[in-house]
Amino acid sequence: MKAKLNRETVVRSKLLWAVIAELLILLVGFIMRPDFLSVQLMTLADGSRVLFGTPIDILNRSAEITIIAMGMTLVIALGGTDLSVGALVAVSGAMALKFLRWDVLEYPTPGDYTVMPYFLVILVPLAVCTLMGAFNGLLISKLGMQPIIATLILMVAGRGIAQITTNGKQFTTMYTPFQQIAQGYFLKLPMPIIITAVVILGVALFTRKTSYGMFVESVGVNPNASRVSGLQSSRIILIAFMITGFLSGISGLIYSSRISSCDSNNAGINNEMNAILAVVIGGTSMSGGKFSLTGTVIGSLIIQTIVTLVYFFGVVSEAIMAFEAMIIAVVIVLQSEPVRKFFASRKRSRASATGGAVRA
Amino acid sequence: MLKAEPRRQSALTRIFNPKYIMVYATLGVFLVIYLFGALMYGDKGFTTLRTLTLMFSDNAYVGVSAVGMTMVLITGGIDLSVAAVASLTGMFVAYGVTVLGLDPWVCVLFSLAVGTALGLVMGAAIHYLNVPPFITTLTGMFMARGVCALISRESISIDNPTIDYLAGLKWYIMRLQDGEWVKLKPVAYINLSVLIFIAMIIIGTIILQKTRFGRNVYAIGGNEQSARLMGLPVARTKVLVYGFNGLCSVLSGIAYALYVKSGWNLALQGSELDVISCCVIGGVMLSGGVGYMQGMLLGVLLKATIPAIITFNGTMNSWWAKIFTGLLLLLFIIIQRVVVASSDRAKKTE
Amino acid sequence: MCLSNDVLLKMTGMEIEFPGVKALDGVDFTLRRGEIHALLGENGAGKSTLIKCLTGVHRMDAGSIVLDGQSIRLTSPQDAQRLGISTVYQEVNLCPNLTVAENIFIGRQPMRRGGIDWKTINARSSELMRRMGMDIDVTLPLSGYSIAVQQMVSIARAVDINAKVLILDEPTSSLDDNEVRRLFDVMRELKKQGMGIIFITHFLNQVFEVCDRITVLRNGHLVNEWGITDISRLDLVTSMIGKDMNEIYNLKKAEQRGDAPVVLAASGLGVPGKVESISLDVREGELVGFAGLLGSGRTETAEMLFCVQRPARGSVSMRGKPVGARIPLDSIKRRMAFCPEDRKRDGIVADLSIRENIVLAVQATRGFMKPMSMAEQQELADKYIRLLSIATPDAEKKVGELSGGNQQKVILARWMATQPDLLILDEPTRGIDVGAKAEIQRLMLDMCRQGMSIIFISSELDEIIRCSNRIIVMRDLQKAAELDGEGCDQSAILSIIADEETGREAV
Amino acid sequence: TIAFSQIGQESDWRTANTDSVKKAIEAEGWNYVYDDAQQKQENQVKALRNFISQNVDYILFTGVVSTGWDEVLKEVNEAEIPLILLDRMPDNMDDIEYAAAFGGDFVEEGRRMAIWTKNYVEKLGRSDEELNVVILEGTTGADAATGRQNGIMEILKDTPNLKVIASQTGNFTRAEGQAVMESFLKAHDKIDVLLAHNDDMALGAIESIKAAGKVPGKDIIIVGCDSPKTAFDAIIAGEMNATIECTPLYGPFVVDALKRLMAGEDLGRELIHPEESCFDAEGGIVFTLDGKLSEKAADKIGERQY
Ligand SMILES: Nc1ncnc2c1ncn2[C@@H]1O[C@H](COP(=O)(O)OP(=O)(O)OP(=O)(O)O)[C@@H](O)[C@H]1O
Ligand SMILES: Nc1ncnc2c1ncn2[C@@H]1O[C@H](COP(=O)(O)OP(=O)(O)OP(=O)(O)O)[C@@H](O)[C@H]1O
Ligand SMILES: [Mg+2]
Ligand SMILES: [Mg+2]
Repeated sequence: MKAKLNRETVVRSKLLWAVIAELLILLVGFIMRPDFLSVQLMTLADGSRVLFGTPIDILNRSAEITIIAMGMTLVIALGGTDLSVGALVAVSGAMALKFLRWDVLEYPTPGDYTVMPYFLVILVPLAVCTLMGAFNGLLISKLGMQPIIATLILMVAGRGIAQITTNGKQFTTMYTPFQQIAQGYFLKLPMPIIITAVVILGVALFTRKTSYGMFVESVGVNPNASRVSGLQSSRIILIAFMITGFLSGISGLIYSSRISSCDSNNAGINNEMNAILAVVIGGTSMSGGKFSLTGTVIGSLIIQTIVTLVYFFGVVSEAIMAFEAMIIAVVIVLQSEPVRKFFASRKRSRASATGGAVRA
Repeated sequence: MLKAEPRRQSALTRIFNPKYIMVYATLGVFLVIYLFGALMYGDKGFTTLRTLTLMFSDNAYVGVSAVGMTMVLITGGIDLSVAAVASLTGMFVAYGVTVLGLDPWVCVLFSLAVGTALGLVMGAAIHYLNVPPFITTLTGMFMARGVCALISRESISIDNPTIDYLAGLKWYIMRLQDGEWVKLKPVAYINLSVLIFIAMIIIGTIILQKTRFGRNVYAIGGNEQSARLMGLPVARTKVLVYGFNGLCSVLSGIAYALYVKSGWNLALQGSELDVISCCVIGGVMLSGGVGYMQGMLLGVLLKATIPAIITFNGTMNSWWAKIFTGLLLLLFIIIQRVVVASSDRAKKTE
Repeated sequence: MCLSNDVLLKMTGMEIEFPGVKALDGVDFTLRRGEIHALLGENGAGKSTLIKCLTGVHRMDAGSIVLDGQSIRLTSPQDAQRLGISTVYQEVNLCPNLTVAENIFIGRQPMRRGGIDWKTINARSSELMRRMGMDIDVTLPLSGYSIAVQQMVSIARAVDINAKVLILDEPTSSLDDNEVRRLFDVMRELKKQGMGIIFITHFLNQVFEVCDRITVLRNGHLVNEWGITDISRLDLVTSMIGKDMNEIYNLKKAEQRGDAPVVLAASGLGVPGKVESISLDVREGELVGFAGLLGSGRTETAEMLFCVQRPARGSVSMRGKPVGARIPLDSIKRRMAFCPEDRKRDGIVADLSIRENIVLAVQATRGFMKPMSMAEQQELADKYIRLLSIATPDAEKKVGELSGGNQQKVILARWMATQPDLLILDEPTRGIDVGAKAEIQRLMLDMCRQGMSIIFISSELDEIIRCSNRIIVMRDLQKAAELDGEGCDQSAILSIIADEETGREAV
Repeated sequence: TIAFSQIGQESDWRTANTDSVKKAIEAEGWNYVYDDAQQKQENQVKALRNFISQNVDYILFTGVVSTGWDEVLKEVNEAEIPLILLDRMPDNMDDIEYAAAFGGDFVEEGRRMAIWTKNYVEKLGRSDEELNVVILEGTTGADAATGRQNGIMEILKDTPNLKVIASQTGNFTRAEGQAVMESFLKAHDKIDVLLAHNDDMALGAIESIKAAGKVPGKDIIIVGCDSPKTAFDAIIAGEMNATIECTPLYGPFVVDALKRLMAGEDLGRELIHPEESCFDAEGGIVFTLDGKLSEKAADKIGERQY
């Protein structure tokens, strides 16, 4: 029993530190401006009452990264990375807007209609992104390419595909069902928060209620042994990349719904780096193996909290990156193994001192 | 008992050692692509000597950085901060020279110190704190970019006779015509960056192949745990490799500063991926332990032909250009894979 | 036997604790100059851990180390090497991407004119390997060589370093008799030069062959230290495992029934350059042993049967139905199981728990969409932990943290859990203590009695002879002979193997 | 052969710019070589050197950044290829020869945004009130962002009733404009005016303002820059107040200039600014120092090509 507890604290402590870091950042925000943490009910123009406040914003804005990071967690647990997610976000947005505005070619005025049936507007981009994820997966599992390079291909080409889809234009839409994806509310919460929750739940159920999660970890730790034990690593890799592609697609829909438009140049820019950062801050090792979805969610929240904090206090724009880097550096150092061990050993030595007393 | 392998030590077998197969595959792909370019755009001047020397001088900054990157990748690490550090170097030099009126050499030395120190710090964090290289260096990249923007949000041009002189140093390739040496037309030349690039490749090769330090780098990439158990100085080697890479980034930044004679906080954005992909195309394994400087050089040249071909084509839409870049990259890697795979098979059936 | 009493190394009160296990608890150990000192104990007794304390891999919680009269503190393997402690670790610890020669010389390469002197390195390695009895091309990467060669390379490396203390942690586990003999020659030579050697092994006859002194550990505690003449073999085993030797060695072969149906039939299996055309069949409840020297192609044959390597030609069928496997999963579905030789590379998934490692293959056949419930998994894991007496506090411990022998048992459990018709075991008893070895043998025989067929590959002839109904002798990548297990003796097999040996020496 | 080295396709504005020039050249039946630098200076340098290798007749050039072109442009001069600068004027052009230069005036655009706002506030009769201004800046360091910011500040310095309380980069994109505006709204209770360095950011901000329960265009005065059709729509819908024009349609006058150059004419070294206007809901508000009047967006939307 004692052993079990001990082990669990070791496993969890990385997560624990991530949570502590997040709380500290929130605390800093709170000290500087007490209303940083305030959430209140607000009445919208149409009379509905919704929750409003910076914490809600953080959750809302972190949706895109969190959703992608869910897939990225699996990819990283397999020992890979996916650099193409940002480009897929652009592809998905461009496809959706193309389907909404099939009729226009040149600089269009916004239209509150959809040309193609609405289910196609949603399904086709998701399907295309899933296929692109499958393309990544095949290059890696069948051709044995290194993930960074394999996904670099779509990272470069993906934006080109997105631009060709809309002929390089930013279409704008006023079609309400589409706008609702990101701008609507459900249960008094912004829709992206709900979608994120559903995605997290879905991925968690898929990995933990089936054996997929264990297979991913096994292939991530030792592909040779996994193969001998009968795992089809190529299929497992393929599925992970398809999930990531699919989730990037969802993220792209949210993004373009937020701005009621598509923006192939800027959609999803740097999402790959942020998602990887979120996963690693969440305690999943880049060399593959055990993963933690909860950790990823917290990692993603940490990143978004930092960004929001920076916006909120209007730090001179030049310093944003340096400021972010500093906070992340502190988080990472706190999380690092030796530091954790240091704290753990201090705790243990105290515990063993009392234990010794009892024995005596 | 194991069957005795015939011990052939002739020069031929040493050259055709299977461990160089990636290098040869890259060379082969490069030749194929170059031939393709020559057939398609030969009349537009693709085959001139100028195009070839431009591939060197226009990519020297990538190559210099790739020297350090190759070493980092061989240890099994990665460094995403290289481009940001190079850009920071440009800012230091530009700000120091143009705004503060310092001597360019002071700025260069200062940059070298800062870049190397940053590399060492990142290396230490990676080794002692066990933070994944990807994350450590991503943070380093944010930091360097942030400092860049703090120095100036506008680009600063470098206005200094020394820099002008260095940037203007060109050795034209001449041709004997009617008993007189004249510049080739269109002019082809080699400049200082190319020399830095070639010098760094040679230094890198010597370090990797001729020093214990270099062999330790390979050992760590092969199996870090084993390297430690074999009593190799893992900590020192890893930290120094990142330090050396910092140095290379700064040199790359200097090559770039000579190239554009200015500093800009957004310069070289995303170039770290260019550098990494050059190395990987050149046969360096991201998983560590495998790679050669010569391969990396070919990788740089190969990567340089993509924009060259696109520019020579000249009718391609921006977005088609992106897709085409992706396709070419895919093509390179697939050919390489096929070559390596078939040679593996050949070896097995030997 | 010249036993000097000149103390070279003294460790006292060694203590180390891992999460959940006290791996060493107040262990003392003394090594004298010019002696070979055996460190014995069952799996997980703490032998490797003691060694790793001595070489600075683990930071110990308490205890002191005195080397050559001087108290030393070790923080890294580098320190140990500098102080003259040279080690061959239990798991091969070399760099697979480097050449054999480089692995031997890395960190201490001879230099010439400011650069590494590759010529000398290659020449000297070649010479060294030949002295160890391995005539191989040292300029090829290590990864291409079998685990036995790798083991020899790491010994060569350790021996070539001029050290005061040489530590050999189960160096003989993957070597054959000839190589063991050569190794012993080298050890005796070094001993004469005054080196102190710590030798860990599970082969008691080897202990009695070369060692001067014995220290036994059990469960992290020191049991005792004896001179080699002061203790009998039987007492030694009893002190190690606390059971009577006779009790555990009371094995009986499963009886063979000639009319039993053929389970596995393979014909003409081969990969050019590896193994030429192998045919064999295995009947229900039969235990077929594979004997042969290192590199005779036994592992390759097993891997082709299970389709870890796809055979270029030939066919395999199970119970009359062709397997037609492309990947190992197909073979598993045809109720085959394969316990691979290289535990670290092909066996354990180090970061996963014991439970997950055990259910892995069963789950793989079901596919991930039909998961076993947690309760089922736990039940399965607990069952095999009990059955194979795997030493662990609970099923959730990471496999990577188990001792070598217990890791082997976990893999065995993984395959037994699939309840196969045919189980292929490639060196399953390697690195396993006497008690556990006998247990595994008994398990094999029990399984045969229950109708399972087993292919058993081992480098220990007596083990093969004791258990097998039929013995296939491999030589030079070919099936050299097939012998009936009953009434077969060591000399018969040796003469078949030696046939080639003498032939080679003549060349 | 006419070679065109363009920055990239980072926005609709740029796409319209490229299309306009390309179409105009194609319409003349001239050969052209086009290169997209994907926002990277090094790519542009490579492209220019490549153009020299190909020995083209004219080079059209828009630099991604203002510095760092000395060496390569010198080479262009050495190769005696006439150079036409579009959109942006690099620094240090003293020693470089070029045939013509066209470009918008970013500082002037910034000034116009501020002047229009000042006059509009006056027209609303709120000039005695202290109004809080927030600014959404463009990409840090970009010419357009720096120029417009300087222009805005130049005018606001002398306008005490308009007080800048926050200014932050939204990177010229809708999404970031939206996110930054969202936090502006949380951090500051009273925001009266939003000046956005481009219309995309303004459009993004409008969504945030709506989500915060305020009425864009009424509670907050919104002024953008560039004048694409989408901005006109917003103005007509009453969600935005004005947009300062910054035209991308260089095609016609580039072709015109090329023809004159071919005829041997000298166009001089002066930067030629295109004629640009300002559009709002009603029209008739002064937006320049010399008193030009803004136009009514609804009247002009039909002519918009981008
Ligand atoms: N890194 C580690 N973390 C946790 N526990 C460990 C670790 N290394 C060893 N142990 C535990 O310490 C104990 C002693 O292990 P050790 O490897 O020393 O055994 P051993 O005597 O060498 O056994 P074998 O003969 O099987 O090699 C075992 O219970 C093992 O599980
Ligand atoms: N690097 C290498 N180059 C060439 N042949 C090799 C190499 N490594 C192994 N081999 C060959 O592979 C063949 C089969 O080896 P394998 O490991 O199957 O033998 P084995 O009988 O199982 O011996 P072991 O006792 O090591 O398990 C041997 O002939 C060996 O020489
Ligand atoms: Mg051991
Ligand atoms: Mg074998």
